[in-house]
Amino acid sequence: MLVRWVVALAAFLIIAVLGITVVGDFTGDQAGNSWALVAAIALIVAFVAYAAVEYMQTGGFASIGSQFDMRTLVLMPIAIAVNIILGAAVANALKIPIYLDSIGTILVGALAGPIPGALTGFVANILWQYIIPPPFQGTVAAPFAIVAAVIGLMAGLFARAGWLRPRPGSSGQSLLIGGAVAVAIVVLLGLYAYTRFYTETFEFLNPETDNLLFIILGWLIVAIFVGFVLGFFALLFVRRDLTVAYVTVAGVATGVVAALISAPISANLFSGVTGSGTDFLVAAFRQAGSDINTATFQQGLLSDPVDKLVTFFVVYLILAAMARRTKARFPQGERLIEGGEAAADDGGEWRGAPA
Amino acid sequence: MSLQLSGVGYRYAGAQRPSLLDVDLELPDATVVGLAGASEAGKTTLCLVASGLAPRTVGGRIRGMIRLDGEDVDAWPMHRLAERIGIGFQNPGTQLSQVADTVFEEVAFGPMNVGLARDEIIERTWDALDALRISDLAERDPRRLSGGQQQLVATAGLLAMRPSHLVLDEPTAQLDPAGTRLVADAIARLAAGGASILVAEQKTDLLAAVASRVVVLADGRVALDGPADEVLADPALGELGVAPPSAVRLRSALEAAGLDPAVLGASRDG
Amino acid sequence: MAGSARLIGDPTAGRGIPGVLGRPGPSPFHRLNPLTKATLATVTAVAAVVLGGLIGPAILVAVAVVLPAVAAGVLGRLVRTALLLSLPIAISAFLVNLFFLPGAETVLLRIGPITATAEGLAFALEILARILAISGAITLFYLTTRPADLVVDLERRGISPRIAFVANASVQTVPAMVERAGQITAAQRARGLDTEGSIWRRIRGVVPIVGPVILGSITEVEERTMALEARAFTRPGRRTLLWWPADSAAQALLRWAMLLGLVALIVARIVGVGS
Amino acid sequence: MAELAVEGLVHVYREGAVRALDGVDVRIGTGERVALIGQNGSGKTTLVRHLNGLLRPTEGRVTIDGIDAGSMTVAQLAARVGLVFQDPDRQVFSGTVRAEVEFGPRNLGHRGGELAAAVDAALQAVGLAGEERTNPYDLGQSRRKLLALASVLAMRTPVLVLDEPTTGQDARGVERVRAVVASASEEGRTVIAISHDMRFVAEAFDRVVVMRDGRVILDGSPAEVFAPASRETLRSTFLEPPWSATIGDRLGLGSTPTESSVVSALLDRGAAG
Repeated sequence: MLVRWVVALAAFLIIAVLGITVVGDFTGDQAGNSWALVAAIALIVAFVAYAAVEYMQTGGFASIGSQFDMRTLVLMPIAIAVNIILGAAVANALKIPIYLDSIGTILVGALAGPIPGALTGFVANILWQYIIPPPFQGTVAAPFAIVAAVIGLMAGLFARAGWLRPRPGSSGQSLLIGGAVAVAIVVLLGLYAYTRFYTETFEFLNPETDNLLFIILGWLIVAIFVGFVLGFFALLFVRRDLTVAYVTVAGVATGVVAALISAPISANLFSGVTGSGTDFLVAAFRQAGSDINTATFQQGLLSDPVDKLVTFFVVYLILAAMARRTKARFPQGERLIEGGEAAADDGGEWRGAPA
Repeated sequence: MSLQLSGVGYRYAGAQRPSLLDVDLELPDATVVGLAGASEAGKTTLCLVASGLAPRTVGGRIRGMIRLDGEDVDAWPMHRLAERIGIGFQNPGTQLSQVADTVFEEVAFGPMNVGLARDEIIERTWDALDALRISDLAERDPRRLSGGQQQLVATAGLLAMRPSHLVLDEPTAQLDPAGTRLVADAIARLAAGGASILVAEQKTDLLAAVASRVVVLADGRVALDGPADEVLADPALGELGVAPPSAVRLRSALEAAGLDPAVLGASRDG
Repeated sequence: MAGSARLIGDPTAGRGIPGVLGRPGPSPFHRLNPLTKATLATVTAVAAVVLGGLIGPAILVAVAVVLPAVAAGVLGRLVRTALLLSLPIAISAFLVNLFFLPGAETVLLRIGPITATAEGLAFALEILARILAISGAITLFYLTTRPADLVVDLERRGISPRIAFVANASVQTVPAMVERAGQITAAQRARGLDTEGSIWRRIRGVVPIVGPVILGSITEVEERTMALEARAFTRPGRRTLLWWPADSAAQALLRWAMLLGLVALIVARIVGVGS
Repeated sequence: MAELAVEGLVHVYREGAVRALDGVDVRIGTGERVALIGQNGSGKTTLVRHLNGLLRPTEGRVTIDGIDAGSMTVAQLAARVGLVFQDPDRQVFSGTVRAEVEFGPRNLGHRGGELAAAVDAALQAVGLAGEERTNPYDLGQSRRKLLALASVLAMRTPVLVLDEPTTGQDARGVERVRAVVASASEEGRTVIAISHDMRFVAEAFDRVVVMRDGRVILDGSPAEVFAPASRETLRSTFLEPPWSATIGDRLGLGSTPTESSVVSALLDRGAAG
């Protein structure tokens, strides 16, 4: 048991050091992204190392496998199919600059926990590329498996912390405060992204620019932001559910992390071209003067938070529509139910399942 | 040799009231016991409890004692019970393992999980297919079969485990008349061969044809229990939300009109 | 288990598994172990990215994709499928780079305010070569390999039966879910949902169609879980497999050689870049 | 309110595939209660999907009140023909029972008091009044099926088509469905139901259409379709008449598809003898 953890830690450190050495520059404008990618890769390698040691010791993967109860295991193929079908439909048919390919991942993360969520994301992207036949096969899915794993991990952690539990009938005061805090967090994240990734090349709403593309893009960003704030408060007060604020922060935060990890992959492996609607955003930013790396970051920081925000809300709605008893039976289900379960007072003769 | 429930109660997780209370039920060898009752009277719950799925897979709390061939099974894990008690459900599609490309692999799935020797698995699989007369489907894709055929494949998958008892929860509910007949014939044949089966059914005509004993549930308790012909002719059946078999209904209709039901003859093959 | 024989009738011994199980493929390439083919596909794809440029991927496609495809007799289908899959990416690649490559000066064509450049064309071609190599390699893999074969092979090598279940069930769930979506669309149209009108109407149709797809699938989880547990799926220890694809020492050697070659290529690349 | 005419209807799903419908001619008048029976694959579902335009004829045509259904969109036809599918889980998506029932009428443009009244009446009819705020997925399967019925009932279409409405229902559930069929018919709405439950068919409907291999092989009142003379034709498609009909035949009472018809036949015989 100890050996596995030591090996995993060693693998993490080795990959992290190696990554830093190879990539070299961690002081530039995009240092945050490189850090995130290297850490994500190191995390995956450490997990693989842990599993490999266990396999060498026992000839199986019992300690990992047993974390997945049967119900989670049955949910995972459904989640993976939802990811693939919606993801393929959005990328190939709709050509809008978001992805919608992580609804299943976030759903499993929420219901079952961080590790099953991460595994769902990872396996989904691998299967998407290797095993699912056309028309749903994804030509560029597998390299993004790391991103999907981190998304599932984060969703699992947010749900574990109770962020997705409904809070109906919240008081107006708590809604205002919660809403303000959520908007503040989102604005801070936005400012961070803006000062780091946009100011040098992209003159946001510069009145002197004559390039139609920049004007459209600038107004688009303004529209998204205003629409977001208005929609956010409307939803918050219509549903009178403080969880809307939690879901918003969770979605945007997951999106920013996803963008940080996926941008270098997209830039280095595919030069920013993945065949979906996001390609046009990359093109626009390049036209604005960004190099390929910066352009994919700029695109990611625009698409991913919006995408993950939408996805988290979709998942929240799905959870709300699910039967209470169905939710409660998943490993993390109790954390998604308002008030939790009031256990009736049992006499001594009632007992649960054998251990 | 029997499956015996004594004083069994069961409550789903988070539920305020128990779904089953004080149920005594014996399923002896070579007997078909029918289970009737209105929707949500506890038929499905009783099937889950009898097979061990509740509380092992479903969660919740149980009380009372379940004995399999005299042995208390309280501490048994589900996979151990699965080798002794088979359970089938009403929806044929959701019972498929989703990992088999052929009927043969679908039926062999359970024995493969148990880790039996390969030859043993192959023999059991063919035997189960033969028992339900679907050996000719062995190479077909289970997803592309009719509902009735799928239900037979699911049942064959249970038989391949060679359980001593079978629990079937409304096996014909989703089937058309031809599918219903396939499954009903299979149950009758297994019963004639001496199988021990608990069948929950709304179709009392089917119970009248195959069951020797019938238990009726109401609000989680046993309301009626006795030989099939007596229970199915009990006047209280209608109030319990169970439609009596056709022959019984016709007889009562005649009696209500002041006619002698004897004109119908003594047959109970409705 | 004395009661068991009665449920089942008399055993008739001497029958094997049906012929379709693990039936060997039509060509020697089909009959390679699935892991060998998967390794070839992955190494080809990664190598194409690492090599970059036009010539490297082109040679890779010729040697590791076209040649095996000819040997397996699937070249026609391969070309059709790979082109179909990479078409959206190819269009994107050309639009993005042909017209918008920063710093490009050699103008090929001018359409209004937009200019196409030679540098853009070259860059787009490079991306296309990479994408074609990746999609060709992967397409060759699944044109010559049944998904179940790979999963069985991996399970024989020790991956958890649970992971094997997820992989197999995912493959079966995708088409089943598409079918379900079709049925749901019919049901909602019967309730007056207009899916044929404007874009706004189509967007309004997303929730009534996607909602039941997901919720209905989740509702079935309970019954599927019970059906699997009732068939001893959660029993610890190894499952028995009825069949698995053949493998050989030569193929194992080949796989390691391919992986080592790839590692060597990556190292050379990093050292070359660093110097 | 609505007269349906199906003329020479042929449907082929894919080029070269078998004819799912192979020349169907049926006329159904206002307020009729018609049961459609036959094995899975006999073409029942294919036929009813032509009534609201989900499928379009390969040959032949469907008219509603003399208007060709081919000239109307599915959305327009939905206001005339309400179709309840067999599996409620293929349509339920709303957070509450009430919202689910409102979806259909809202699509038809109903609003305000008219909408509320239609929804209340539909919920009342299926016994779900009082569950308005319940999450549909917290209902059991059989009540969710009744919810699906209510969600189409509330659309108040002149024609109501039910696919296997009694599957999974207990005796009380079947009784409810029967009451819905009867009251819809009394309001002048045409009711068409696909069913495998022969007793339900014989007792709740005044006309039975039997299909086999995409053709109508029998069409008449329950007394005609379940008459001894039709027995062989029914058997050819694995259908058994209700027990009352079998008994009536055995006792030489003529055609007695329902229990009450057996009783009255016996009373008549007693009076005659």
